[in-house]
Amino acid sequence: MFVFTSEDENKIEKIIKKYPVKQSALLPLLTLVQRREGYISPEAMQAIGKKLDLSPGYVQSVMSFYTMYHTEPTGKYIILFCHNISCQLNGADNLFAYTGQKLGVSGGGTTEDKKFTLHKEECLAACCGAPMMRINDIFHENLTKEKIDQILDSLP
Amino acid sequence: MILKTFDGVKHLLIGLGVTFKNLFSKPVTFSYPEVKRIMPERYRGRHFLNRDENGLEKCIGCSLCSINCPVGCIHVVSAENDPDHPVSPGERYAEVYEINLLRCIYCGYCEEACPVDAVVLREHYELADYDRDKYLATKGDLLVYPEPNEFKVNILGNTTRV
Amino acid sequence: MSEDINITINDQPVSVPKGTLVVEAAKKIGIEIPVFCYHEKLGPFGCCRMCLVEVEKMPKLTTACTQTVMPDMVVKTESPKVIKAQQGVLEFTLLNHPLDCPVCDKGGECPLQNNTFKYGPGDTRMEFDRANRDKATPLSPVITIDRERCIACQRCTRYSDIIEQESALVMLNRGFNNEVGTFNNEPYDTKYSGNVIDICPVGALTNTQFRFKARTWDLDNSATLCAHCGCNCNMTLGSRTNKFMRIETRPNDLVDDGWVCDKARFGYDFIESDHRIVEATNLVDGEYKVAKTLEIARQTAESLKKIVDEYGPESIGFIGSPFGTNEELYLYHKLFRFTLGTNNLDHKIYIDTPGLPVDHYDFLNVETANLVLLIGSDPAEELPILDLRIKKAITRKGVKLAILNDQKTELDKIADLSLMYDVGSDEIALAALANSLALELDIEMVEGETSDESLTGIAERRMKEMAELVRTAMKVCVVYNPASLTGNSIFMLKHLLGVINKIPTMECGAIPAAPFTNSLGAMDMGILPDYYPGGISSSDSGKVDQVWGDGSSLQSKGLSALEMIDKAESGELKALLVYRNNPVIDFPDRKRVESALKKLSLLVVHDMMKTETSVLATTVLPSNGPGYDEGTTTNIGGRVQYRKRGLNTKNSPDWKIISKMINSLSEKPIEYLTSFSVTEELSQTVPGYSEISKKSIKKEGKTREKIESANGVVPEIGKVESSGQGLKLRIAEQLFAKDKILDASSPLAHHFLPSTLCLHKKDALKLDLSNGDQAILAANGVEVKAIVEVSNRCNPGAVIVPRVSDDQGLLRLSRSCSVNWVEVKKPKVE
Amino acid sequence: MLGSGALIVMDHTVNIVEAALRMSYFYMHESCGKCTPCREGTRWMYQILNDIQNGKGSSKQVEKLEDICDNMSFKCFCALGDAAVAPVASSIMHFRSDYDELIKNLESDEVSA
Repeated sequence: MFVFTSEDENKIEKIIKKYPVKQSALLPLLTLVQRREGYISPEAMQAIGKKLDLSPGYVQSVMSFYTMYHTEPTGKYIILFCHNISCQLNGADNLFAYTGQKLGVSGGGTTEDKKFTLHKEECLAACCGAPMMRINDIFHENLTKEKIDQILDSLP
Repeated sequence: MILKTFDGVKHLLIGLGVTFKNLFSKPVTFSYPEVKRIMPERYRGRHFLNRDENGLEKCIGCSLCSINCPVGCIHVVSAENDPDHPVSPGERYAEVYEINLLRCIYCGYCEEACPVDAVVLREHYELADYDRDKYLATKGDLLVYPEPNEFKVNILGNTTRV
Repeated sequence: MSEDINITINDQPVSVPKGTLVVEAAKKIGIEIPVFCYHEKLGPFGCCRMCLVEVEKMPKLTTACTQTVMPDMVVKTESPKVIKAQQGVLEFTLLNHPLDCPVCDKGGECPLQNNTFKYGPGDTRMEFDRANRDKATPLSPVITIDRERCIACQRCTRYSDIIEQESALVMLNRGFNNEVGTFNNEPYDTKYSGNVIDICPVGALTNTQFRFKARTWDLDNSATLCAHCGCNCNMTLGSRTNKFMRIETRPNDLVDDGWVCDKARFGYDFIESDHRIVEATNLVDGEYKVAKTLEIARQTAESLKKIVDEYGPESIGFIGSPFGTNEELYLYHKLFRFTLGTNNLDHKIYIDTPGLPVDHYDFLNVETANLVLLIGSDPAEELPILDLRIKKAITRKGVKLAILNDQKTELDKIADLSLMYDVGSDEIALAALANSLALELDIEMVEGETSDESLTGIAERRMKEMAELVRTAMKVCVVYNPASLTGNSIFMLKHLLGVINKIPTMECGAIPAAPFTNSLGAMDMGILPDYYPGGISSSDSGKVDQVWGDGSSLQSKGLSALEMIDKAESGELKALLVYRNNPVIDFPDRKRVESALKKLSLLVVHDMMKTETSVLATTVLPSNGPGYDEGTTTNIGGRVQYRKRGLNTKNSPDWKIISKMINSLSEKPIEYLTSFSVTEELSQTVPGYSEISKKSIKKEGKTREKIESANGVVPEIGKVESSGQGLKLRIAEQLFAKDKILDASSPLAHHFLPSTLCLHKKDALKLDLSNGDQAILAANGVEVKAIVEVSNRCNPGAVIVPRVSDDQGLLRLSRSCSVNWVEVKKPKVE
Repeated sequence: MLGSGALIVMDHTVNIVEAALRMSYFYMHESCGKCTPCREGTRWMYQILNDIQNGKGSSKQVEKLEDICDNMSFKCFCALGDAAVAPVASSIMHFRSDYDELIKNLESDEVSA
């Protein structure tokens, strides 16, 4: 069962106030849940829908449009790996394969210890530092195999 | 007078010439029913329904034959296939398929309209019977083909044996 | 305002109002622009790109379905550029569309097929395998979705969002992977879900019942009417070889706006039910003997006559039905009033009178009014298509909505003001509203205390808000349900209507929204103890004689349906003819009704389905019923429409049976040739129906003239029943209830609810009941089991019980049509 | 050749078909799926480019690609469809030789096989 905590409620109130129409607060609320839970469960969608007078179907429709929202439980660190043209030309495909191999989730997915979730992403708007990846909210640019090792090993 | 007689005989012989010529040639008639005529491949005789290589009925009950029939002699009632025991490939099959052979004009439009080559008109031409009811060919009658069912209808409507 | 704009389409000039879409303007002059995603009821969207047209001075091609007309616009729909674009777009649309046409149920009536034929490229250039998606999967028990065939036009999802306003059907995922779906793959089972089948331009959404049963071109389509609720939506009944196949919408903007509810679309299984009465039977020595229908009709008429001769005309009665057609009810009126000479006719258990003191509004007025005032009505459960119309008016036409009801309804969500009075206090609540309006108008007020909150549960301040809303509205459409009002409240309501009408510069009209097919028609046809057809009071003998000829007016005062049951119990009523009604279930106090009916020496039941009443009958006559019958019905908006026959039957039509009864007793028999001969006669004799004829009702029907209300006196507030044991009982209508029409095998059976009772939180606390508990409703020595729902659906002191099934036997709990008290208790622990 | 908001400079070692393929994958992924030309067209372009890149293409396919580009451009709801056309159309216009090379390889393969 999904419930908003009282802290959430305060935040939600603030978010809803920002917009002239309640419906507009949908994406911020989804983000809120995504950050807290790591993914958005159907129960959470229902709860959000109730808050904003939207049907749960509508919430799911919006959510499924964006790749950044996850429907399955994710690990502690979500690694988004850019593989668009700039990164690809700079060897992102190899690095992605390497990372996948290293974490034991080749092709993407969540590791068994629920520490990492690896995902390919289309363009994270950092072509200047290609190849790059994003771990939770931090960009890591100009990646090499050594740098990836170093970053992943340094994570608690 | 003699000249006239010769003229008469000459013309008689000319006339009989055709008779003599045909007296020794192969006859065009057949002594039916002992001997049966082999009909051309594109002959449009009695209808049959085909089966596919898996033994399923080819007919999918689309009713296109019945809507294209200029005399309206085909009646199709379709139903949904049971996926575990399909009658035909795909989602639907003909539960009832009847052709009124008395009303049929053997135009072959049904054959041409069929999107899955299920209904075909074959060279069977012996359609006489004493009972009118027997001319209502049901699915059971149409699915029985006396020879192996291996033929194809090409885009021109020609039936060829494979 | 209605400024016209001149534009040119394909060198043809056309003048259309400002704001018209190019595609509509082209339609006006017969130029077809192909569309997929555009639907006139759903508004512009522009996603399928099929309607691209060339507009001069515009750099790119533009979509005709989103482009409104501009002055001096020059549009080309057949230029080489447009043709290339149409072919290109169709190629894209067909790229991953499977070649299912021979098996697809849409084949033959498919816009994609038609457009491909007309505008498509000749050949495919797709060299890859078509995308594979889910083939036929159930979207709900009645709708099947084939996602491979979907072209993502979003008509269905927009329908769910805009028309139905549930947003139950949505577009999931994005890009190439987008698909129509529901939240968490739950079934899509709203009340109006079936309409997506009709608007789908491909065969993606199909009717599960109709799947693969027949090809569309093989169907015999009959333009008929729905016979479920009082909306009388237009629909097409498709049959093949006299077997029922499917129901489709037949758009009529004046009635249904192009939609029908699921009960209309999927609730017609009863047509071929095993429970139908197909032959006339007579009880002879304890056994039912089958005989010819018309012969039994003659015998019945003679037996009725014999009883009249022996015991007088007061000893027979007729209980009609709000489900019969006008012709049938008219003939029954003639049989009982003129041939047998009794005024004992009725068709209902509540109190209602024909005629309104204000205009009789049609469905369109709901949209054009400024305020819709709903009184005691729950359109979502009672009149679904009116519900859609109100939703449309409120959300898209800027109409305000005020609700005065004794229970919460779905429309409360979008209402501007919604007041809930205590169950049973409707008369005072109506008087309170009338008085607060009358206060400033110098009109006679209803006497008695009305403003006290303890009487109605509505604070005076709130009632004043409502009065203010009404006063300032300029145009009010009152929608009221006479069947939900208790006692004599209907007179108070008509008084209220009169008061609203007296407000200066006020336009006011009303829709008497009883939830039965033809209750307006039944009243207009005089199936009332105190009114002749056309709202002529039976006490007004002068007028009766004027219309029906001298000597037509009867001396006796008629009995209402409930009084007839009383008299039958006391033995004064000897014979009763019940026409398509089921008093055993639908009248209060089943035990008493049953014992009363058993005492009758003659009980004739003329019905289409076997009922609990037909079991008790001494004579059973078959009625054809919807699908097989033909005749006119009058919907709640006063629109008379023709219900065409959809299927053939060997049985005699009802009008023939009734006219046989009349003819076998009268000296001057009138032989009717068709049902229209009856229509012709009633148009001459029934006031208000003078313009109804075969021709005038042909396409869209015709509104019958207004029938004046007879009563003009200010009513008094009746005695308030304040004492009683337990809680006040309010029986709420349920659209999908398990009854004779929708039985357990119906495709809509998944909608059936368990027996539930809705309590206010306070009462639940007092009774120590909580959500989901089992409880027992007890009254009259009868107990009904139900599951508790603490929902605050009504004010404290009452319990709302939805009528979910005939087996539930809810009316056994009540004694009359006014306030009934029930005890709610916990089941005994065994 | 303009991509997604950045100026990308590629040297001659980059196979322009591969780059176009990658770009069209991006557009296929980013298409919202609302309008038909974009939803279907981006995927079709990707499929064809994939064929060409994997040596299964023919010069007919390049012409088809040009025609698809023409059918898509300025017919979509938003500018994503037009943008999706740009890399493919301009790559064919300016680097036709790269396409021909991949196709020639195939044709010579066929001959040798």
